Amino acid sequence: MSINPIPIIILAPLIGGFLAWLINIKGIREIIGVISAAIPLGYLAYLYQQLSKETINFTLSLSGFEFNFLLYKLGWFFATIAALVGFAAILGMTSTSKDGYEWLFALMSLTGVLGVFLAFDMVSFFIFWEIMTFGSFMMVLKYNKKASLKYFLLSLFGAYSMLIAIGILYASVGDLSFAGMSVASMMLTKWKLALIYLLFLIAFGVKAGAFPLHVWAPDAYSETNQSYTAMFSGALSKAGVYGFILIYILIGSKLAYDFGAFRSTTKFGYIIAFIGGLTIVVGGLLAALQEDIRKLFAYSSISQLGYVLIGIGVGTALSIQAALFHTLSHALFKGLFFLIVATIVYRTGKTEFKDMGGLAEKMPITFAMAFVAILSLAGIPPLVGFASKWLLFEAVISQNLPILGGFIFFGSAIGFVYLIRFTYAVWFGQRPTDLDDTKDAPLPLAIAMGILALLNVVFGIAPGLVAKELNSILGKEVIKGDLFILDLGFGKYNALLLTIWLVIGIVIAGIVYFMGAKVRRVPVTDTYQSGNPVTMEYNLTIRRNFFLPLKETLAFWLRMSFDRLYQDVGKSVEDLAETLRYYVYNGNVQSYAWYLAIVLVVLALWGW
Amino acid sequence: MVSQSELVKEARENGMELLPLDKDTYELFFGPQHMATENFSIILKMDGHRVVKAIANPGFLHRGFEKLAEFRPWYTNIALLLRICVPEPDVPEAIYSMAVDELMGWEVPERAQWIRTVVLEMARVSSYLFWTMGLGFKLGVYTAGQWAAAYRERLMALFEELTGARVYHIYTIPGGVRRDIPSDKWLRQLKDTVEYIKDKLKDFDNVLFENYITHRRMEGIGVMDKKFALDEGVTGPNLRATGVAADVRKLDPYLFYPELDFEIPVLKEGDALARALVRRFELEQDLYILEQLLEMGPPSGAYKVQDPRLKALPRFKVPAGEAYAHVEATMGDFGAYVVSDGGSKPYRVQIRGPSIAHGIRVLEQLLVGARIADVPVILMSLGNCPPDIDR
Amino acid sequence: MLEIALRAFLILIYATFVGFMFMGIIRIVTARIHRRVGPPIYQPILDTIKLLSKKSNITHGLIYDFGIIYALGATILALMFIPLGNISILRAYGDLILITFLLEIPMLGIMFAAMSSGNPWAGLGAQRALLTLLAIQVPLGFAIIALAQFYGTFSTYEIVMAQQAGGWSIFHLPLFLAAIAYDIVLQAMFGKEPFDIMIAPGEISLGPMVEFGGKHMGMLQIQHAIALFAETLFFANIFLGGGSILVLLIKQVAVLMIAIFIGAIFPRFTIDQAAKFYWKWPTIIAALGAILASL
Amino acid sequence: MAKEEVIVQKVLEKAPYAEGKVKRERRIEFKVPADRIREFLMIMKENNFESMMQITVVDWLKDGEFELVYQLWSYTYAVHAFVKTRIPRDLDKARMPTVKDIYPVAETYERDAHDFYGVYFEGNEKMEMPWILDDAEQGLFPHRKDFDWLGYTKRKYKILDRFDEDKDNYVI
Amino acid sequence: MVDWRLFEPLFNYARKKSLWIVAFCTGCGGIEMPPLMTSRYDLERFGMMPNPAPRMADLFLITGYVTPKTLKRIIITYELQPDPKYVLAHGSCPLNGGIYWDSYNAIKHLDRYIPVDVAIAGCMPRPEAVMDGIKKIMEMIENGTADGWKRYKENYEWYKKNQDELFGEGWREKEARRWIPWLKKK
Repeated sequence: MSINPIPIIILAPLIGGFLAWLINIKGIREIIGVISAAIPLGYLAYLYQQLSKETINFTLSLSGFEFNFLLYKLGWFFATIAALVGFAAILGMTSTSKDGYEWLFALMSLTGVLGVFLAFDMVSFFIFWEIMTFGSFMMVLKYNKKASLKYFLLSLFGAYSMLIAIGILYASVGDLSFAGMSVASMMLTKWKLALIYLLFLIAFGVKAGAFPLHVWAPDAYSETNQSYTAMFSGALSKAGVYGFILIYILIGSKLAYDFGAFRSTTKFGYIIAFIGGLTIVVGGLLAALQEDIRKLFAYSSISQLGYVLIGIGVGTALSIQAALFHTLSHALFKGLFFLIVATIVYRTGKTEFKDMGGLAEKMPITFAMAFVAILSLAGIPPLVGFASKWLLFEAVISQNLPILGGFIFFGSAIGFVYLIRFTYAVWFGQRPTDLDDTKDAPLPLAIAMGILALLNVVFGIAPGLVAKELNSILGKEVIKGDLFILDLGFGKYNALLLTIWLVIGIVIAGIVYFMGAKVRRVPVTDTYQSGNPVTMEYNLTIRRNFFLPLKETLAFWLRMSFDRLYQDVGKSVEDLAETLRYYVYNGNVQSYAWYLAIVLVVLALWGW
Repeated sequence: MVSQSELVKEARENGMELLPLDKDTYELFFGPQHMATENFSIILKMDGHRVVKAIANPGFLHRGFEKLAEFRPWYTNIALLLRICVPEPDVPEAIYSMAVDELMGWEVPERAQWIRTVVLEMARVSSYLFWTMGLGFKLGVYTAGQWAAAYRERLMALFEELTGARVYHIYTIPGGVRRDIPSDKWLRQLKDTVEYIKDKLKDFDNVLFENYITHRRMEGIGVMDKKFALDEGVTGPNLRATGVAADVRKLDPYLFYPELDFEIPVLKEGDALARALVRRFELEQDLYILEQLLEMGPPSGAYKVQDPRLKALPRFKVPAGEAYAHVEATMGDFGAYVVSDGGSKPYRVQIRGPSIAHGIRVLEQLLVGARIADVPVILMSLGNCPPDIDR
Repeated sequence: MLEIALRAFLILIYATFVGFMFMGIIRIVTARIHRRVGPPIYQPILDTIKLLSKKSNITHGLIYDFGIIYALGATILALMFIPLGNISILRAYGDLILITFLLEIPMLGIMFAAMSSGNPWAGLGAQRALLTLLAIQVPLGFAIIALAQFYGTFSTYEIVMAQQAGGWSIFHLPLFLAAIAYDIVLQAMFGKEPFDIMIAPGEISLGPMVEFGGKHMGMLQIQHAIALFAETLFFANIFLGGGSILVLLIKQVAVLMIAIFIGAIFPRFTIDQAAKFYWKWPTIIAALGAILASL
Repeated sequence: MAKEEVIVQKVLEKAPYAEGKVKRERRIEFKVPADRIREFLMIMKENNFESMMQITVVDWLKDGEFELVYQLWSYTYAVHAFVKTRIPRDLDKARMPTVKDIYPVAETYERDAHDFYGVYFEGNEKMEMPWILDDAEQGLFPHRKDFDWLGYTKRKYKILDRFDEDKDNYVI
Repeated sequence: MVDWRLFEPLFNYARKKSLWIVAFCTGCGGIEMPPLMTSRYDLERFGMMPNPAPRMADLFLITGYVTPKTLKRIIITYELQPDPKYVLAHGSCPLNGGIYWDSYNAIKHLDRYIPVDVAIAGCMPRPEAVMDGIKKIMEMIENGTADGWKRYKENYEWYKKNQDELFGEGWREKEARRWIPWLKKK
């Protein structure tokens, strides 16, 4: 126990990324990258035993500043999720990435995310937060300037909010470590507290993609290396979730004390939960209306994170556990989904639904993975998505919060809706003739998908594995039961029994099926077309606007767009800057990003 | 095992050049093997659930009536031409007979005229009931549809007693009708039936015509304005739903209609609901007309012209000339243009079915932008009858 | 072990049989409203035997077959969790949320199978089915929330027990509101007018079912029968006080009758109208119930 | 003077090239040269003949001509007008300008006339579009008087010769 | 596994008692279908009901004359139906052309193109006659003589030859492509 594991865990990806970037030989950079992503995962898994007894801390002193890191249960949970999804994504990237540039920044953002989870004071937290943002920003920048700019601006906005909040906290507390802050936050005045709360909400809301700060996510998720998106959605967005939990740790008790309770939850928590509910609905509805496979999953990711926010917001031990559970399942199925998307985009070169169709026949392995992911995300019982959703349902409804419950119910249905759209457009129906030579997933992607799919099933059938871990994080036994049973007292879920009976049901159905006459395979042109003969020249699949009725039903609401609002705001800021330039500066000006940055810096200085 | 790739490969091997797919829209064949179209086909280009483009594809019922009629004697044609309009076969009979009457210069006896009027009105009532059934089935309120078909059966029974056939009556012939009214009992039965159906109208109102959902389904769907309707040759209830008080029975009176008192229901909206409601009001008017006719009672006299030429029926010749006769059918203005060259067979017969105007261009234009769920409703509200397009 | 297997088998047979009888009742009562005689009550059984005995069947790929099998299997699974008098086997785990989910899963299987056929009508049907699901989810969710909050438990069995002690659910105002909303939702679950948008024979030729024939359709008939039984049973349990098998049967028939009568006199909504409808009145009623229950 | 005569006079004043007469009550008739038909129909439309009921083609085999009867109906006067014109019946000469811009519904009637008689209406872009007839009959123009309909039918459906072709006497 | 021939009487009884009709009104006889399905005649008593999808239908009612254009659709629809399937020709026209014996656009002998199990004469047949025909086909199903679908399989070459003679070789593709130029045009 000579070397502290924390710097290894945090820095291994970054070093690996640099090496890969420097060497930049096809084959070697992939191996380096995968190994450097595997180190944190392996190390974290290795440390599991040790952590049940003690925590590991690490302090680095640099020019008067102290950087504190702590590996404790909660951080370990998040870091393992991030490392796992990051590893799968990096594995996928061996197929999809083209040059060392991507390896560097993908691994850098992994470092950032791990650092965020293990940081134990505000400065290191902020620094790694920015490393993470920078790495991911560079990944987006390479693919699309506009999307990256939007991501950058909003991240900047969030970062400055955080900076101001940290500043205010530091000014009134004089301590930057989490432990010190949570104690000292009791001294804050009510209004300062509210301001800090709001700023944190913005800062973490941006990263978690909470409504109405989600607008960067669809563009950024879709305009980058698709394997990397798995990490983006599976790991990076978890930093936002972690941030929300930090709010509880840092100023939670004071907030609860100052602002009082709303029914059985706290007021400030209810706001988080309500934002989460809106995120579910808005993200889900928008996901159903997308025409681009990447955007659909980007919005879906936003929508699913809304569940986590609800769980965190409700704030009971059970609901926090449910939220953490859903964080895990979100990482598992979302990571899987984005790898599937990566495979599809990699193999077909198409991203829009209208160019796809009938791929199940051509990519059976990927389809099998997609099937697991779909069932998991939709919350079909023996998979992990259901277990976490079920916990969340029970946690929220048992707290007598009907409106939040309504959001969750709506969310589960909208999940079905957009998944069916994905399934229909990509896997089934008539295949355009130019996709006839599509091959199945390349091996690294297949392995990466396989790992995540397997975990989806394992944690689904044995949710007790996760529940035990969650109990130990919170230090009390909230979820009773054993490996297969989740027992909350007022509700029980037995995954194994359910699986057994599902198998029995399917066997019964299968017996009925196999007793019937043999089946004959027919092509897609030999279907009911009101009696008319058709050829493959007719388009027989609804490729565009599959949910047009929904779009029309929501026409009134869809007219309001926060994306456009921000653009308008940005434009007016730009106009303002133009005016300023005309009257004041007359100097050279690069882009309006800088204007906004300056304005925000001024604000930040004022706040300090 | 036939996969899509094999299909494509096979097509390529056969030297077929496969055109690329139109990926923004998809094609949907609506009919003929579909519950909403009776042997009529619309090819739809769809976007989501909206129709982008519609092409009517008629001709599944084409038998070449106009050609066949040129090779059949004048009287035999009755048995042929009535098959043009299946829901109310009395209309083609009547128009053809009226045109031939005009060519022959016959004054049809009053009794025959009265019977023809009664038959035409019964046909209108039965046709409207049949249409109500169709509307009910298409909207999903099967109860109304079933009731309507059941009440229509009463009229069918009366037709059977009068003419000997349920559907194809072959009853109205040039110069009068084929046989006289069977008995007074028949008239009483008709009166009872009229009363009965009139009584049941409010059931239809409750279930169908005044139903909240019906209104939601049909309001603002397939809207025509007056100019469009006139330009496109729209007639009958569809035209009256756009605010034109046009009815052949008033404008170009025939048979007993000048002596009858009835109203022309007119609505201004021009949407599917207006078209449906106009038909509903007309059903009431037709029952009222039948009541009046029955109150009047059949005039005495012959039921057929007494003309020596009829003795040599097979070689019966019609003087050269041309005539056009039209009546107000439930679908619209039904007309027959008959040209004779003085022979024992017609030289040219053209039947003008109203659906040829409603079912092709009007339909194609009204369907653009409609939802898939509106397609059957628009089709039904236009009262499209494919056989009179195809002939 | 043997006893459980025997009981499960009995439940399955009973549910299938009664489900088919329900289908027969639907057809007969509808026929009587139409002033017809209607088919014999065992007609659906004959239909199913005929469909299963078809000598040629088609498939469009593995999912086409598996979707159907999965739908039937999941329906059987859902059935096992719903309390049925004293003989149900998994009622200890009969969680409200679980059953609500399980009752929706078969639809997913059917949609998978339907969509894999590549037929545009099936695509339209899937679109409509999914949007119907989305539309009913909100009032359904609020109704379930109201129940869970009122009784403070998620266990269906405990809710039944509580009702037997304290009167039926519908005699409490919040749950009465929830029951109304749930009943309107049931209309869509049964696929009766005005919400039979998914199959709409006159519009989209049975939609998702259009490609199913032979044994696939036969299995769907069985699935429909069990689902009909399970849905009515669930309603009778959570809102109408449960009871022994016989009492439950009477309650189930009553639930069914309401659905038939509503279905007989209303035309079909279009899908966007149905969504707007569900998101308006039933949602308001159910949300009111849920809020009242939470106070 | 009856309203029919007034209408005929009014129209003839504007279209001196046409002949017109009153056939009977509510039926009037005009004869117009084929090349002036568009002008004439425009005049008719201005004179409140709002609706076109049909375009009838009569095949006068012995004259070697088609008679095209444009039948118009006026809701204002309740008068039915036959506008007749004659064109040669040879396939390559049977061409007419379309009137679909005057009476849009004429497009359908023109397709009908083309399908059965082979009259080509120039300017109607749907002329070649499949109409009622199936592939096999398209281009045969089966309603022309010189079309061997019975022979064609027998050949097509391989019916035995048990129907007596000369049997032109039928009994009702 | 199980010898299903043992159950054949039960299956035949079910087939007989549950005839689902393809909703395809091919001719004027379609007008008599609603009366048959409604309260006066009520075919649902015998377990019959119209079905929009041919995949699950058993009985194909050819209601009246058949034009070549319709016959193409009839053949396609017939081939979509699963075995065993039955065809009931309704009226004189499918038998020998009926009143359209000399029409260039009406089929004269339907049984040259698809097998017909029972034909009902008359123009148009009364609902009672149709019901009689249905009773006949039920009897035939029960004693196993309604074997049109077997004949179609066994003599497929002959039927195909007749169809191809009438429509020309490759008529399916030709018919399918007929509308493509008009659909692809913007």
